[in-house]
Amino acid sequence: MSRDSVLRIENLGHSYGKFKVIEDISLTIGKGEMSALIGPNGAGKTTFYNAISGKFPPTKGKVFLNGEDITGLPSHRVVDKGMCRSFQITNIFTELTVAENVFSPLIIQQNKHFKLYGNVFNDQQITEKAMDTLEQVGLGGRTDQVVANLAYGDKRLVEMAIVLARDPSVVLLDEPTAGMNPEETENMINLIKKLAKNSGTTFFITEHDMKVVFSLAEKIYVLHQGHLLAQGSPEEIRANEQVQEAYLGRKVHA
Amino acid sequence: MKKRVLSILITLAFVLVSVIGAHAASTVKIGFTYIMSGPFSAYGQFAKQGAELAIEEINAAGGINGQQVEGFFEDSTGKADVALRAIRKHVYQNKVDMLIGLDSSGVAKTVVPSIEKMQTPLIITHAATPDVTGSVCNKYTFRISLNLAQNVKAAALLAKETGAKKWTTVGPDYSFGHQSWEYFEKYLQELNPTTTFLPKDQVAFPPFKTTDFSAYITKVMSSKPDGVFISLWGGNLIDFVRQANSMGFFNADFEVLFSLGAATEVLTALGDKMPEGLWVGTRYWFLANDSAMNKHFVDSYFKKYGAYPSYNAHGAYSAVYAYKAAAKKAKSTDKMAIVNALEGLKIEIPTGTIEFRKGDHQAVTDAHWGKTAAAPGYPHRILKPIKIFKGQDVTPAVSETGCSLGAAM
Amino acid sequence: MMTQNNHNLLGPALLTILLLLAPLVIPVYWVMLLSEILIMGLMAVSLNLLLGYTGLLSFGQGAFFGLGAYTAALMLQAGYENLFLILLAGMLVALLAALVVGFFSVRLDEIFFAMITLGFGMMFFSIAHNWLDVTGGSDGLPVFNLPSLNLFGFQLTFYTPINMYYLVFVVVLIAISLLWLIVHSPFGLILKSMRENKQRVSFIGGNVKTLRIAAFAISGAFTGLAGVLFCLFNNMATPEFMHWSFSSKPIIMSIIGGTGVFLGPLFGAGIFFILEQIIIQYTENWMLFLGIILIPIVLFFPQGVFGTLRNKFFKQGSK
Amino acid sequence: MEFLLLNILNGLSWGMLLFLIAIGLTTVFGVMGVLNFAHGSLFMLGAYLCMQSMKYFDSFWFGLLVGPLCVVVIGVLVEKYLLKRVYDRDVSYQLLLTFAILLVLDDGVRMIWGSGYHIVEPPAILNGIISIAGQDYPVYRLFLIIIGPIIGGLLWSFFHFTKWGKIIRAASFDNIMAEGVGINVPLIYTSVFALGTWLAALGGALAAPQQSLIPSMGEKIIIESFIVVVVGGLGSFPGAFAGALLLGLLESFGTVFAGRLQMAIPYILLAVVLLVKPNGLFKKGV
Repeated sequence: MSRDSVLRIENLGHSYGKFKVIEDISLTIGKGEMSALIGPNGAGKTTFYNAISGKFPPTKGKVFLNGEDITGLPSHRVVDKGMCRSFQITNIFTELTVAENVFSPLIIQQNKHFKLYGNVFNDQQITEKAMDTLEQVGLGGRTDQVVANLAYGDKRLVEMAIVLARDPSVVLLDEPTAGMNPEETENMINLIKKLAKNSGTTFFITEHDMKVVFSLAEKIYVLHQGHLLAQGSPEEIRANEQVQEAYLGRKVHA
Repeated sequence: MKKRVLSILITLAFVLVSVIGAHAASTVKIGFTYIMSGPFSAYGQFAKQGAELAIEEINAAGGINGQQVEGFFEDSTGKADVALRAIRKHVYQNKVDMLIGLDSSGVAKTVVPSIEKMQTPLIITHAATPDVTGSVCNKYTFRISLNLAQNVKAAALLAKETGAKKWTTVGPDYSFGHQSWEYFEKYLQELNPTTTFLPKDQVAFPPFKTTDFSAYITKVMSSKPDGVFISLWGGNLIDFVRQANSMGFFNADFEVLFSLGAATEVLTALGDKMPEGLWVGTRYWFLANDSAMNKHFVDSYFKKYGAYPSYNAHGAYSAVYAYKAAAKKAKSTDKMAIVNALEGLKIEIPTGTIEFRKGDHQAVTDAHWGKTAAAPGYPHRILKPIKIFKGQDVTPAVSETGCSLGAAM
Repeated sequence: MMTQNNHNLLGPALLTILLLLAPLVIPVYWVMLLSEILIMGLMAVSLNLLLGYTGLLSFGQGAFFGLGAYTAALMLQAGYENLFLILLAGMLVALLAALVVGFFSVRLDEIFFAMITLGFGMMFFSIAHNWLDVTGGSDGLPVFNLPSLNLFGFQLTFYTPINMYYLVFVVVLIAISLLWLIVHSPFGLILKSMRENKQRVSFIGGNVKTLRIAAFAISGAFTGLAGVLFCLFNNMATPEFMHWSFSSKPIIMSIIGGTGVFLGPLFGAGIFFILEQIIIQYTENWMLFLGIILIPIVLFFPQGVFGTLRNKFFKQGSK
Repeated sequence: MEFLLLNILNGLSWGMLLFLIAIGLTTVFGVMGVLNFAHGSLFMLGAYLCMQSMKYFDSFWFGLLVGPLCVVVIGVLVEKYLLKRVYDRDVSYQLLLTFAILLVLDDGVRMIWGSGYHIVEPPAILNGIISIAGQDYPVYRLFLIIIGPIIGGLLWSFFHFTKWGKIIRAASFDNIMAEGVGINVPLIYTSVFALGTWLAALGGALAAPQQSLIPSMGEKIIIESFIVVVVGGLGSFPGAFAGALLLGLLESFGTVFAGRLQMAIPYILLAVVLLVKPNGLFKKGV
């Protein structure tokens, strides 16, 4: 096991009653790595994400983050340990402004969420950090806008900012480009690339758009009917016959 | 010059006229606080009718001390805080000289301290809790209606006569029901030490909002008592009587006493569904006495409203007359003078002659009980025979009430 | 650059001055009514910390209001006459009860939360209604003495309506200012975030349960404070204060005034009382007319009367 | 033993009445997502209009038939002109609107019929007494115990075997999808509300021979049926049945065993169920 692994998952499984959604998944993600999880609809990607990010505890297996066992911790504790995620359906604070959206994680990070006085806008530590984060995702100029009024792509950027605000060591992105137009998708890809390069953050994404996956990921995991079917570099995956059969089909060659 | 004198004269005349006019137009104001809306608004309506009749009569007869009477009616909704707001409106906005009203015991008990602060006399006409002329009594608060202790004392006297040995109760699950039972136990035990009472967990206290009494009826019947003392009232009583009737409750081998069974709103609603031959009590019964005053009251009430007066109508009607008598005695409508005049005042009201005791401000008044009976010409049951318990026989001694009015003075 | 929403303090300052001077010009009865509006307004603003800011509809606030009132009544009965002690004790008792109720309730949402808080509230009601020896049972507790305040050697009492009004005014002013601070604090922002998306709060590291319990407890404590004032103002504590129908009052007031504006519920309380007074003037069927007026308020003022009007006149074009 | 039996019967007859009110409430919630505070007032109107229509033909059965139908007309108007506008609003607005409707209906009835008590006689055939285990028991209560499951069964069949019933069930699960496949959702909402109204009013008409009529008679039953609906699981048909029977029996036996706690029984049941099963005993699904 490489010493600088950030996320290590051992024999993870989750079942509802007798129905096993995911089973026996083991993988190790190294620090700063950009990896992707792919698989057809119903392969168990979202369940996998939910089980490791604390939405519900997995019924089997272990999750280690930076060497620490985080199995079954509730989501807010997982975040405290350094893993933050986005959702397939944009998950932000709709009626608040862009700035306020990013304040929330920062308040919690600085343990000020039970502070009953003082205005966040006067808190230099928080405002500066928020500004930085927003600049990073390219929303620096729109801090005062209410998020509900933003375009779809920008809303996803807000979620990205929320996820990044707490400097997580691992970022899970669930279909970051879902529902985006080509231009927005392009921007998102570039953004993720840039962030990975600048911050050294570990990204672990799921994506149905193969173009995105192959243009981003250094390592790809293929989930099929709840099992890990294959893993490897994009080239290896492309060449893997099992994967082609099960899932990729002609798409890759197209 | 002349013009100026004239104008001064005219101005003076105006001032004079307006002063006299204002004086002539000034009225005696009475503030009534009753439940005028919601589930129990019927009680407020009765009281209002009684009060308006009295005011009309008094005004036609020249008013109080020569002044016309003006009545203000506010809604208590049966809630203590709202009732207090209504009373404040009377005192501070309507600037009344006198307060009359209050249906609910809880309301009466909790607003009484404020009455003292507002220094305005109040005659309670319905609320029955012994406490307002007992533990929380004060100088400004009087009660003209029969209170719980008086009513229950009469019930105990009656219960003794029946000879029933083992008693239980059905009462609403709030202070009134529980207090009724406690007083009943106490008084009957004194009158007949061999009587037994079912323990607290075996008697029936249905919550106030109960509409289905079958479980309680079953409970009481299966406890096989010799006598049942029932303090339910209003809609609870109506539902209970009908359901009990259909479950054979009244055919069972025990005595039944309804402490508030002879209320006209209950008898009217039940009509011939009220079984005959049950003992029912009331604070006022319109056929209970033949005095000219009662006849006049019942006739003019019936003429005006097409119904027989209920105890609440009687209470409000009598309270207005009591106020008139006090004002006459005091030769003033000054609030303090009225309070002093009311103390010890003896006056005839339709139900008989009463006296506001000095010691606790409770009216010493007769208690009426009777057996339900069908009677031609009446759409509902009437009482036959009627049993009248004299006020001095049923009113507890001041020393028993817990009122320290005399001592504080 | 980031700018905070401009908190225009001109309006509140003006309102404070008006309230301060009001007793000089309006009749005594209206001064008393104003006291009541302020007390119920405090209850509504406290409730709105949950309803408007945290997104929780509590149907059990009456319990905390009643606990405040009973605490005050019982302390006065026992001879404690220190005003601060009574105010603080009432708040504390309500706070503790709210912590317990909150602990069990906050994991539920929406109508389930409303129902479980209603259930807990009614349990308190049942206790108050039946525990004759302590609470006076259904009759409630009458209060005979009021606490006094020793202010630089002056013994200040609150037996006159005007003195009582200023007591209420000062306490409510302080309480509402504190609530204003809380609403605009980091904690307040987290509350709003939870209202918007509690899942997201949990996925940025916020413990939704403890945060909600804290909000519930704070709201309960201030509701308890309002209860203490109500007890002093009316010289009574009765089980009615704990009934669900009493709990529904601040909800109605908040919605009338507007849950999205900090002072909306306070205005809602004012509108509610004044409306009631006006209707009662003309008819005994005030319930009917109250209903008839409430219907268009719900239908045509989606942000409440105060909120909608404010948005119409002051915030045009912000969206 | 007989005592046990009588308490069970008492619990069942009260439970069945609760059940009728609760299924209307839960169906309306299941399909439209609206918790109707005025449901108790529709119950009350059912009782009053039953009484009123009985005056014309002097037959309880006529009142039972016509009274609730008159209430349905009012219900449809309420849905079409008022409720419709708050479907996508927050639950607190729905509660306030239906509360306002409650005020109007309750006070309106008080203006028309007065604030006094009224009673309705059961039909002669049900007015008797029957001997059960040596105790007299009113026939009308047994009638209530029987009529509950019959109506419940009919509704169940309606939802499961008729086209309309199936459409309504589809709409209750996903109204957007229902709209997508060409179902007239507004029409469904109106008819579901009419059905709910009819059930409430029928409950009122059935209760009329049992309890005195006053304008506020819906207030107790609305809170208890809220509790039944939440305990059973919002929108759940079997849940409403189970919840109503559970509450009915608990209240019946509570009079014997709970002492002064009896007043709190419904609320304790509510809290306990919500703590153990936050979504109620049964899953949604009419």
